[in-house]
Amino acid sequence: MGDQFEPRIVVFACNWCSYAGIDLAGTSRIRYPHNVRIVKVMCSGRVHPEMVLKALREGADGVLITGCHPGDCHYISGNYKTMRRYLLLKKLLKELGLSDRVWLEWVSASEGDRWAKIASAFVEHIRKLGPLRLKEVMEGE
Amino acid sequence: MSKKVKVALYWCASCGGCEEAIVDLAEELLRLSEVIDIVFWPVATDFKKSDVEAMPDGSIDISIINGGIRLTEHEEMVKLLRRKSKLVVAFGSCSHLGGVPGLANLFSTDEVLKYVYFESPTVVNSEGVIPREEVVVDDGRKLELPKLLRYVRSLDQVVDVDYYIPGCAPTPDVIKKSLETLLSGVLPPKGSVLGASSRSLCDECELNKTKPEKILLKDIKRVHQVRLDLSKCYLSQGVICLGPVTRGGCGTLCIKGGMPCTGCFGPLDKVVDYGARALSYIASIVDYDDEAQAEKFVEEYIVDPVGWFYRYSLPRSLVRGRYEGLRGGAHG
Amino acid sequence: MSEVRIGVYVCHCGKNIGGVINPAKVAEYASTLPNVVVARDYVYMCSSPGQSLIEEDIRKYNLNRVIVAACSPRMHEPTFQGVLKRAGLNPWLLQMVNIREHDTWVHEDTPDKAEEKAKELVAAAVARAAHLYEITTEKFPVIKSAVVIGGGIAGIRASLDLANAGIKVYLIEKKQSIGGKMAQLDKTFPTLDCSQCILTPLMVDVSRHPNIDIYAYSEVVDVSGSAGNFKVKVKLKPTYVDWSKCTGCGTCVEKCPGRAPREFDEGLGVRKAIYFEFAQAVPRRPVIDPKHCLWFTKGICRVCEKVCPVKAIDYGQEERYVELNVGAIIVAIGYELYDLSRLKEYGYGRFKNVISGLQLERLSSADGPTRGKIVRPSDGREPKTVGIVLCAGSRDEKHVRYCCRFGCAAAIKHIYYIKHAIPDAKVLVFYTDVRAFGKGYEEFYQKYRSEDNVFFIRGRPAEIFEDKDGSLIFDVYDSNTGQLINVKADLVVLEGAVVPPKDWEALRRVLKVSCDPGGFALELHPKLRPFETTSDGVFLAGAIQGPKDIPDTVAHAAAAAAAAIGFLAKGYVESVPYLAVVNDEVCSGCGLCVSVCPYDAITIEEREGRRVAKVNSIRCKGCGACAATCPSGAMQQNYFTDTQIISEVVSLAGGAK
Amino acid sequence: MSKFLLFLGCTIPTKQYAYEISVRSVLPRLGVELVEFPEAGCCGFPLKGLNKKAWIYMSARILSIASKKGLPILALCNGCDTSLRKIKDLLKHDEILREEIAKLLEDEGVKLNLNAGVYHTLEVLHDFIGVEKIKSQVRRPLNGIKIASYPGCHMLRPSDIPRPEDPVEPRKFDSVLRALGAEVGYYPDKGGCCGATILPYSAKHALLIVAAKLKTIKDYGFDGISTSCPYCMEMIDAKQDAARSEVGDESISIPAFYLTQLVGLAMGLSPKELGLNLNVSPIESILEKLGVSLYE
Repeated sequence: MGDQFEPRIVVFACNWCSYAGIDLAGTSRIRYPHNVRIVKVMCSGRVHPEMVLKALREGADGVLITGCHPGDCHYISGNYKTMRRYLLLKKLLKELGLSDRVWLEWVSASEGDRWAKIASAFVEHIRKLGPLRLKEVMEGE
Repeated sequence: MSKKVKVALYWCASCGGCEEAIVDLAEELLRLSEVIDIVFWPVATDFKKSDVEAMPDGSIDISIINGGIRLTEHEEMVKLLRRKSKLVVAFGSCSHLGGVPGLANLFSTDEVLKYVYFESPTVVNSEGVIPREEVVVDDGRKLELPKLLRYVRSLDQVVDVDYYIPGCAPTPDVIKKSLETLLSGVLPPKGSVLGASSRSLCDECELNKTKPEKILLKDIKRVHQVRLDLSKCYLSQGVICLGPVTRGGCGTLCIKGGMPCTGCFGPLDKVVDYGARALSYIASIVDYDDEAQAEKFVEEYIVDPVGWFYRYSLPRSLVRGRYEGLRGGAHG
Repeated sequence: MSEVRIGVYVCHCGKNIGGVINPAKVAEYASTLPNVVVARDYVYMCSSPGQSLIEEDIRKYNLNRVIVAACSPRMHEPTFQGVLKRAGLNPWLLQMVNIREHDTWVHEDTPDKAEEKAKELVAAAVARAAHLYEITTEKFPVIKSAVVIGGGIAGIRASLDLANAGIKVYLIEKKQSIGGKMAQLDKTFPTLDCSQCILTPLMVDVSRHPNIDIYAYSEVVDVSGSAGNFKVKVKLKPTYVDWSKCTGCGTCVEKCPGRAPREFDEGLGVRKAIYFEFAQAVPRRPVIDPKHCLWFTKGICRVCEKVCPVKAIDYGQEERYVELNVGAIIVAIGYELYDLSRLKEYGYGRFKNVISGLQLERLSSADGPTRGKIVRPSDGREPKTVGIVLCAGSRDEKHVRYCCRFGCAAAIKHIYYIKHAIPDAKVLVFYTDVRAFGKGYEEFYQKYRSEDNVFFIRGRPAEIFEDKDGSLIFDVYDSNTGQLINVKADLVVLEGAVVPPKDWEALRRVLKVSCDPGGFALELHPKLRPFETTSDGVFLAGAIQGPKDIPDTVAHAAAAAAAAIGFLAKGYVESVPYLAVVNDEVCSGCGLCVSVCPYDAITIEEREGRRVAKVNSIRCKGCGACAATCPSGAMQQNYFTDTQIISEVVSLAGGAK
Repeated sequence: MSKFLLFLGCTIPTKQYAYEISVRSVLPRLGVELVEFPEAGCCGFPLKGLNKKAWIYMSARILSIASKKGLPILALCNGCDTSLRKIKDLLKHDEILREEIAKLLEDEGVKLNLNAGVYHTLEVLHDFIGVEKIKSQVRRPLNGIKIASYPGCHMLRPSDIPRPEDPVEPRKFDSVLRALGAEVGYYPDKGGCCGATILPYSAKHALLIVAAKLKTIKDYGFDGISTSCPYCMEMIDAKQDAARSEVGDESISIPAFYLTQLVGLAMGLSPKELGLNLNVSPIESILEKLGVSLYE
């Protein structure tokens, strides 16, 4: 197959910083790959590792969690919880042979360009890793 | 008197503890034997597979199966029993969730055999014997062994399961309750977990009320590293207790015995992935906002997250085991 | 809720969406999805016909879920929730799909992919919508008072407007007098009326107003509570003068032997160690500067204490704290001048005769260090050649990228100062562009650029060097004539860049206000809601939202005040819809949610012999941290339940089927 | 005691011996151990415009060998110092180039390694030895002598890589001079070019540049000028006569020294130990003030 692999990527974005930042990329017409699908939550602290694993299992090739920069959380400390859950989840995924399929990035409401850069980088990164097809691989006996 | 309920018992990849648990019913067994008729129980009675095959489909009322699905043989047997039975009940953590043997899903079959037959410190295997699926013995006959599957699976990942009886192993009390329900005739909705609580263990744990208002962890202690105050919530003492995420019903046996809950009763109905839930609440109460410190904490205290959070449920988790990419992973 | 009946509405947003993808196709696809009863596209969904279209459908098809695929929910969610309300539906049965900001605006060059993405996003919304349920909010009373932070022209105007509307105002000023930057100006453009003459009366009004309490020489250190009921912790810095006794007679200042550079004169003038910030200070109360006071530094003197007729001097005074309980907060802390010494090539701070525009204002002011005489700081000589550098640090990648919005007009005003004081002076203005955008600015510009010996040179000076006599030599490439000009000037004035005040970073964190790339406060919407923030009850007045000249600042401040008055007049605030909710049946009272709640909004209570979590709906701000921690799934967040999010995720991960 | 590989470059061993002589006699006395560095060739800087890769290769080679020895490099020449640091930076950020150069080096059995630190004479004096230590060693203070410090362009630029001095407000040079008791001061265009780089292409303009510079310095009442770059020294010292005749201004005549020569003088070393006999400019006036004779 000649055409390149187009990853499916689920993005969690917090309402106050990251979602706004992604909107800003829109209003500033900054291009980035179409592969990302944004799921809005009020705070990155709402993102449950369960949701991340579910996304991977159901066909996502990568998951990107975004939130306010440390110290900037609209809800005081939500992003710290996210950071800790992410660190632990990352270690778990490594043990499960799924290293580097999940990223956590801070994107503020003013960082439309930063968002675009991250989105492009992540899509490229996952494209390099190749398709995941977790369900198929783990259930195909 | 009405005719007895036909019951089959079978074990797959399990330690035998579940069988023990049934025997532990003691006098109960006698009372049971008045209402049930055991048609198949390899551990206790001499029936052969052929006997089961001979039975008409659906002629067994209840098949109670423990152990995870590890071998082609298990697959074959449970499919057979499913065909012959009205109800199939997964008995114990292994058949319910994959169980401790399910942790082998982190390793390929070769790795497993290599370890078990050569590397394990207690193994002496000078002739380098290793099970093969086929051997030709002296008189030229070909003997076959069942195939070791790449991934251990829970029972319901192989056949349709009607009910679950949780625990490693299920406590006599849970077994009793479950059987009563099954024999009562009024059956709960399909897929229910029998004999246990609908809430997490904290609900029935006496130590719950001793919890401080907020629990925040600066470090994690292993039970052998601390003198646990048995009258205080273990989690609040920095010991990982999975009570909050684990279905109650065991009567907090381990906790009463001075050990934290390790989760054998598995997740609650609303939970999608047991390990993720466990991981999330532990990470959430780690008391470091600085990334470097948090990383150090994870590095130092949570050496083997899978072993910790999926001790009984790796095969039943969203990921199920170690992913080995499109090639290699896809076949057993 | 009974059977799920979904209506899907795909907006063209004119060409914004319709120009890239085919909304009709998206709607058509939507109509094939489960539970979708009707799916339409329309050119402007937010327009009145668009809205009534949805409203009618809701009635006609008795829909109980509405999906609008259009712009960002941060833009029009409230608009369409209004539609649902009018049609008698609970507003939280609405699901927005962002196919503009997140799709057509960024994937214009791959329209087919953009359309595919739009379809997938709609599909995910349909999956999610099935799990939406009605949400009702509670109302809580607001406290009809406000804190205004910053006593510059913005804070003054906002305070007066609030106070005149009968609202109690606490005006917090970090300096010892209100007045801000405007008080330092000599004249204001383009009308050239005296800055003090129009400002000081307002300052007096503020000090006399029964509804306004001024907390001068004070800073906001912490803010807790929430919209309608904030607790604002204010630090009163020690002045070493008991202001309640002090009458402002000024004897202490007269007699004080200590000397220090006068901040108000931008370091050009000299003040005493005990001093009024400036002559017309409000409140007119002195402050001791311990760094220069002989008593504090050497343990001698105490003259002020001796001469004070009312015994107001109190060397032992310590900082005090007060807590103000208010309903709204207006941030009016203005701006700060960029540190011009960072433009090293211009030598500000190294060469005496390179000064800032504000320093020129002080030199030109009648109450300034030279009583209004414009001279060279190095030798007091009258400058005959003056260079004015525009965009000093502004619109410059190395410094700040944005425009200061008053440098040009100020420079033109500065031409006037110089030509007025020194008619035969030669003025060279080095500009990149002259942006005379305001009312009367262009006329102002035309008038003074055509004065004799005033030259506008399009180019920025290269490195500035100091000659032996203190005058300044440098080359400028004039991009109009293509000439390289060698300049020798007696005085160089830098119209410097502006930045947010240093203490803003700390303040914005306690206020939970985000900032733009320049570091200024981020407004709720750049066009429609430029004086509100993402924190309810916190409003922006003046330059803290972005550089502004006086007319714009005053307009912005009045608008902020009006918005705050509206907010307080409404009388109540609603609990957030995104509340955490507990399923008592499943909750085992493990209490982990209590551990992670940043607002202490959750408690564990005994109920028929069991322990269960209980959420306090006033305190809960709806972050969902508890829901992401709950091990049993008993704790959920309204509008963001596990099922809602996961069904959306599953749909997106799987792609459009 | 800090140890450095003494990297001379090409100009110093060919025409600016005085610099090397003074460095060898001064630094060890201030507790710096100089380790010979014979493997080092040219830094390649002059090739920059002609064959970029050759330049990068040559600097990378020096860095790699030094890294292997595990010692920092002391670059006497502004050009060498800039070149080495530029390459460090360049290769750090350009993976492809890095691999390419690594391959080239392999051919002569050198493993690419950019870890070695690079320091200029001025940094060693100011940052490693420190003005206090220097002060303590002064036996013959340069009191009443006003010296114009002239760091030289590459001491200040390009600013995208770490430079020894601040491009607009060079301070270290003057603080070392002050430590010697000398007077220092401001003069316009201190950071400007000395003209050396265009000398081969247009001697006339090169001389005009240096002439203007020397003139300003005299006008600002300096008794002497000092640098720490062999190229600058070439211009402000050896080319003074040429500059004078080029602009026909007799007043252009001022003593020029290497910084290390002045340090040595202040420490009481003899002119010979500092190679002062090799200076072309009229340095006698200053030696007299110090009561030193060139030929004792």
